[in-house]
Amino acid sequence: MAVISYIDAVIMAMREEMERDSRVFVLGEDVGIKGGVFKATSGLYEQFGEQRVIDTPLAESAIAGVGIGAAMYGMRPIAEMQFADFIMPAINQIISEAAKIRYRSNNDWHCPIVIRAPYGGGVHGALYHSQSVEAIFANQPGLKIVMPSTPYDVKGLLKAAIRDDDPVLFFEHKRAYRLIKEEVPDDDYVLPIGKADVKREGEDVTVITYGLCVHFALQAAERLASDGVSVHILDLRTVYPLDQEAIMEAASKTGKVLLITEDNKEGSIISEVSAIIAENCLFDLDAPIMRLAGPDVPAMPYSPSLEKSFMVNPEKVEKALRDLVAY
Amino acid sequence: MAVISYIDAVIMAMREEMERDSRVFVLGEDVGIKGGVFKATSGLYEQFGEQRVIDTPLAESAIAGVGIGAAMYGMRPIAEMQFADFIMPAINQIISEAAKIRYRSNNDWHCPIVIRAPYGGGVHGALYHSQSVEAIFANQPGLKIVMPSTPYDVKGLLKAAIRDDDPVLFFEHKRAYRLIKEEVPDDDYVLPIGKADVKREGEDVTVITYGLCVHFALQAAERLASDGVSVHILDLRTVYPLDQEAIMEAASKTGKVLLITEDNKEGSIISEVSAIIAENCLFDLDAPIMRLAGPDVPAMPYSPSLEKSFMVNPEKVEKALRDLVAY
Amino acid sequence: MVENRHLQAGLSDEQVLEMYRIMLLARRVDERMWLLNRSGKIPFVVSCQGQEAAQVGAAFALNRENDYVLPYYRDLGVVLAFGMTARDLMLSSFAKAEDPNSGGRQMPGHFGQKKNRIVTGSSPVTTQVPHAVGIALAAKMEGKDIVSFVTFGEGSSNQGDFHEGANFAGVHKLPVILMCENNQYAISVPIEKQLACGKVSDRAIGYGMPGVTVDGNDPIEVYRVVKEAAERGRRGEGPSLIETVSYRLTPHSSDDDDSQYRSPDEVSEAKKIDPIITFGAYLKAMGIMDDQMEKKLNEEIMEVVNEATDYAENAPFANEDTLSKYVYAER
Amino acid sequence: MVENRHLQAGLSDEQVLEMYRIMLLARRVDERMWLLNRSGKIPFVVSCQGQEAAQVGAAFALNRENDYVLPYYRDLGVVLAFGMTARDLMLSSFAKAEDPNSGGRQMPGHFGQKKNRIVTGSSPVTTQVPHAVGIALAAKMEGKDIVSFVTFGEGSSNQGDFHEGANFAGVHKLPVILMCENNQYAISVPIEKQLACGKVSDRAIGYGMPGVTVDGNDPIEVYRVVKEAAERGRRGEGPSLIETVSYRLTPHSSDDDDSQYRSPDEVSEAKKIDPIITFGAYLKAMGIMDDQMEKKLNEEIMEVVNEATDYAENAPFANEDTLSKYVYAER
Ligand SMILES: Cc1ncc(C[n+]2csc(CCOP(=O)(O)OP(=O)(O)O)c2C)c(N)n1
Ligand SMILES: Cc1ncc(C[n+]2csc(CCOP(=O)(O)OP(=O)(O)O)c2C)c(N)n1
Ligand SMILES: [Mg+2]
Ligand SMILES: [Mg+2]
Repeated sequence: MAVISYIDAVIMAMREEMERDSRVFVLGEDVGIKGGVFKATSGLYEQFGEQRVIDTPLAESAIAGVGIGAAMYGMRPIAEMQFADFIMPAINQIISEAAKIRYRSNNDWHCPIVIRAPYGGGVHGALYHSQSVEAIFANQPGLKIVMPSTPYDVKGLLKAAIRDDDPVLFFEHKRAYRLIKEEVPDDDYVLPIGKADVKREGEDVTVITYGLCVHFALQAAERLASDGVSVHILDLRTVYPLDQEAIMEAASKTGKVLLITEDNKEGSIISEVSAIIAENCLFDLDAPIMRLAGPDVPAMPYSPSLEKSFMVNPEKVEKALRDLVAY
Repeated sequence: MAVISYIDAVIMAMREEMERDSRVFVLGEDVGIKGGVFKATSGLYEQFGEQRVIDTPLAESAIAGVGIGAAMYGMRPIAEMQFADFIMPAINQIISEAAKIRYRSNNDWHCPIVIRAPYGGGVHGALYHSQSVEAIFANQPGLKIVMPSTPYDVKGLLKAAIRDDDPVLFFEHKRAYRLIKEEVPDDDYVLPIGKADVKREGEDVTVITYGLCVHFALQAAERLASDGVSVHILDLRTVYPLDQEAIMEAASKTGKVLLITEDNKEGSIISEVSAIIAENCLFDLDAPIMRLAGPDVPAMPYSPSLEKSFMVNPEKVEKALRDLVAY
Repeated sequence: MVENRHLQAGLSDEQVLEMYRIMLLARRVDERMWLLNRSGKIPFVVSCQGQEAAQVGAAFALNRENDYVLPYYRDLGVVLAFGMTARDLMLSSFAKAEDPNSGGRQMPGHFGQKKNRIVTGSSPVTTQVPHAVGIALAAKMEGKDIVSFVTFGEGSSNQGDFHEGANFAGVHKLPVILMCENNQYAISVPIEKQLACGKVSDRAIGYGMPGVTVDGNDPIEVYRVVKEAAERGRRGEGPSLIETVSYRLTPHSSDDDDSQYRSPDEVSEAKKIDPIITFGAYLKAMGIMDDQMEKKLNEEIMEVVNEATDYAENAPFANEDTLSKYVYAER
Repeated sequence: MVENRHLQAGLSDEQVLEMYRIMLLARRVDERMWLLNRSGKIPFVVSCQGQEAAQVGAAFALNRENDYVLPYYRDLGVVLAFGMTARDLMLSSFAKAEDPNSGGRQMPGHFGQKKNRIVTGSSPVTTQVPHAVGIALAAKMEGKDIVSFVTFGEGSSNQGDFHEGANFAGVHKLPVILMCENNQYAISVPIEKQLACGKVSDRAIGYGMPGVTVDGNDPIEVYRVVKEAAERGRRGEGPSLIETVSYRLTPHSSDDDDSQYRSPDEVSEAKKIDPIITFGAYLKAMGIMDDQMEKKLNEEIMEVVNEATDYAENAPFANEDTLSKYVYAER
């Protein structure tokens, strides 16, 4: 078991699945000889050749649509969107097609495609290389949306996504790619899509979040621990459809809930998390359901002053937690 | 003051604004000589000519994108998407462009476009002619989303949308087009975008909803009134950004809240409404925040049995309200 | 004397007769649907009328045991030729549980039937073009001798997905046949307001593929060019764009009133070259069909259509409990 | 003897010298940005290098007082010709509050300046094509004598928005000039893997517009064809597609390492016909510029670049309080 980075876990998962199943292939912009603009497909072209690691023309609707066609035929395409921000031209293919193929054909056809994309901010990416786009898709039954926070989860969940018989959007936090490292088993394992994961057990206050914010929450929890405050952290991992049971359990456990997302606040994933709690375990709560999120501006600016002020960070989490504990 | 239908209010608003301001024009598929597949632009081609009522090629991204270009130049385009379901190819233009033009240019440019589209079910439209698509856009600062329930509101809000200096998505319930009628003043009036409206005053239980479901709620409220239960009904009218104050006031007033949408439940507009209440006035509540919505299946089927079972209706609202009152 | 064109094109007498039978079946099923709609029995129809020759001519040029088709909503002729039955189509029109396309979940005209390699389609136009390219890519990866065939209207050729799909197929030299059924209208919008080029097939060069325009009322000519395109594809030479020019003989759909935007004269002119009539006349001129055969064929087809209607009308709707089924794979 | 081509094309000696000055300014600003990036002072650069001739040649063919431009991220030459200053560009590179493009909100290369009719752009490629069409439509509605000019890369010509925008312009005969700056790569992907047609301009016929391909290293030739297209547009004859062929002399951006996918030889071959060199040589051959003038020009430009750098480096960032400004119109 070696310590590897988040992005290495992405590569490892794809390589193992491509070795295991000849129907698995990769397509996207610059994924071939260049190995992807983030190097998330590094080495795959050399190992599997240009038939299975396909540099496509610059056209996202075709990347998704061609992948969908191949998936309906019986292949297992992994389509890369170079940045999550550039998934927009492919939305018609994803929402009108991939999400609805099984349902509309009454189970005659299905569409086992994975669409990967790096998302998130804190990398001087400005408006169009920093966005969180999950909320756009998180109202579309037929889709699953996975957003892992750690290398271990990346490997297990990406392998599960590739083996899944339905379309999976797999969003990878680009700031986590090289920042987050941990021990990851070399062997074949999968993690269940649709299940949240407790990343820290605690008694006083609950954080529910996903992606890079899990790490901000873990750091804030450490700081609070020294003051004797014990923080429970639930990592959603799959943000659509949500793991309702795990959410209710985590909320009820402490009665005080802080929800965190890096996305704009209004209409985000954590709004649904809040609604689930308010509908199912309202009377277990000792405080309002608090939300910490990006401000409601179109996307984070380039200038370092503005980017910093947009982003969630451990300090903001710590402050919100202290307020909630004091409530 | 004459009794007119919901769709007549759409036409009246556009006609008045086109008469008032020569920069206002209409573009879309079949909006010209045919007057639109629903007849929502009926008579405009005859009155204003083909320069201002433009039949476009069948290409939604161009309809939105050309409209955006014209709006940046200084015109006031009203773009029609033939069905809300067909807005998907235009999402890149709407989210990446229209929503972000003012912000990204630091207020140098702006984009006063209105994009109209008929949405909603109950018309044997099957998966792709029945969807509610608002949740896709309800996480995009820079956009406003208006979804009126009555002819009076349609006229006042559509006129306000056309005069608005920012992009507005204006979703019209296609089942309401000819079903809903009321008295509408002939004269020029506008209603404020961003403000919810109390459609019925009540004391015992609050419904917060929008679109056709407002009428289902009103019918259910009548039935409950005869049993002495008094229902308060708030019509959101603008579903993004939400009128937080009106929501808190309506929720706090009765302490029991039923949220209704025709859309799939998870990740819908009412999830955000619930989150606002749970964050700001949790301790005013006497019951969990209940949600009544479409089931989480991709979209409503064609077959009458399945369509009926998908749709919200007055009976379902009544039942939910009785449960909530009894809580 | 009329020239024998079908033998030249490599079609036997039996084959052209069978083509005619399927064209006629498509027409009669379509006409029945309008009757059912006008009598309030089914909510919606969208027609193949006027395009049967192009559809059936093309289908016969493919390998109907092996190739994949991605038809658009007017392609009754294509799906009938690929093995769907009149009964299947009527079950779809009545939105009944047994409908193989969708179990009554989709509107009629939204075809799909895996066992016949008819790929499930949606309403937003032209999304099927990239799917066809993906299927060709997959088949090529597996070394299979498969062509994928996809159709769409001329208005729909203005969607971004046409461009992106065609370009992808061109770059990767995939065995895809893109067939544009140009019926000169997109609902109310005539072709001059849809495209500024002389022919839809003028777009082919931009994707490095051959483009041809043929008379869509002539099934033999359509057969010939689709056959050529299929052979090209199988030889690894890449995709082709074919445009078949015909005329939409009905309103856009049962919700449309075409008198708002085109003259009855224009429609009746087009009816004079209705492919059902002209191809029937050709078969007679060739001595392949006589009046009696024609009558018998019509009777047989009407029986099939009647049986299909009765069966579908009496079949059950899907149970309400099934509403939540098949969102995801069932474990 | 070298032929005098600029007079033939209708360009005076002063004009070509001014063109050269702007090309050189664009190049020097660009080079400075790389230095600043490599020394850690600015996070990102995306270059115009190799495309200055096409950009400046085209801009000079337009009415720079009246026409609208929708440049893409490499178009330093276009925006400088349209009135943006080196200081403006440096303010953008340093993401400072005073940056007229975006107040430091967008990455460098995302141009926009209303007073000079430089239309604000985003990162997702090709969305600007329909915008250019909409501006031309609006100007036509108002009876204004305005042409809109939009650029994009050859890879980007595969996006649906190119197709949909070009088709709309063709159908409505709008005064739009679509100029594809073909630099033979889209990041790492060479043109053969992007398009299957011989020339990007082969796509024009599909939109009923003329298409021409010219040497993008020759500003006079680019001037000539853009001028012709602009006149066509002003005469109401509709849009044109122009392809300028050149070579991307730098990596895709400061985040890219081009040695991963192309050989140093290929790059150095291309540098031999660098338009800054070849056009400079032309001016000398014409006797319009001598070594001393060239030296002086370079010195003046370096002074401008230095001043711009200093100014921008010392300018303040936007205040954090401004983060929430300009989401919607302020009342
Ligand atoms: C993306 C999208 N936009 C709009 C529609 C509505 N619509 C259905 S058919 C049609 C016209 C299609 O015209 P054409 O492509 O020429 O095909 P035809 O119906 O003439 O066979 C339109 C606008 C749609 N189905 N999908
Ligand atoms: C819709 C979209 N997809 C992907 C990208 C990422 N991207 C930025 S530039 C580029 C290549 C563009 O190539 P080309 O159009 O040839 O222009 P060039 O950079 O060569 O001038 C890509 C893939 C993007 N900006 N937008
Ligand atoms: Mg048509
Ligand atoms: Mg390029």
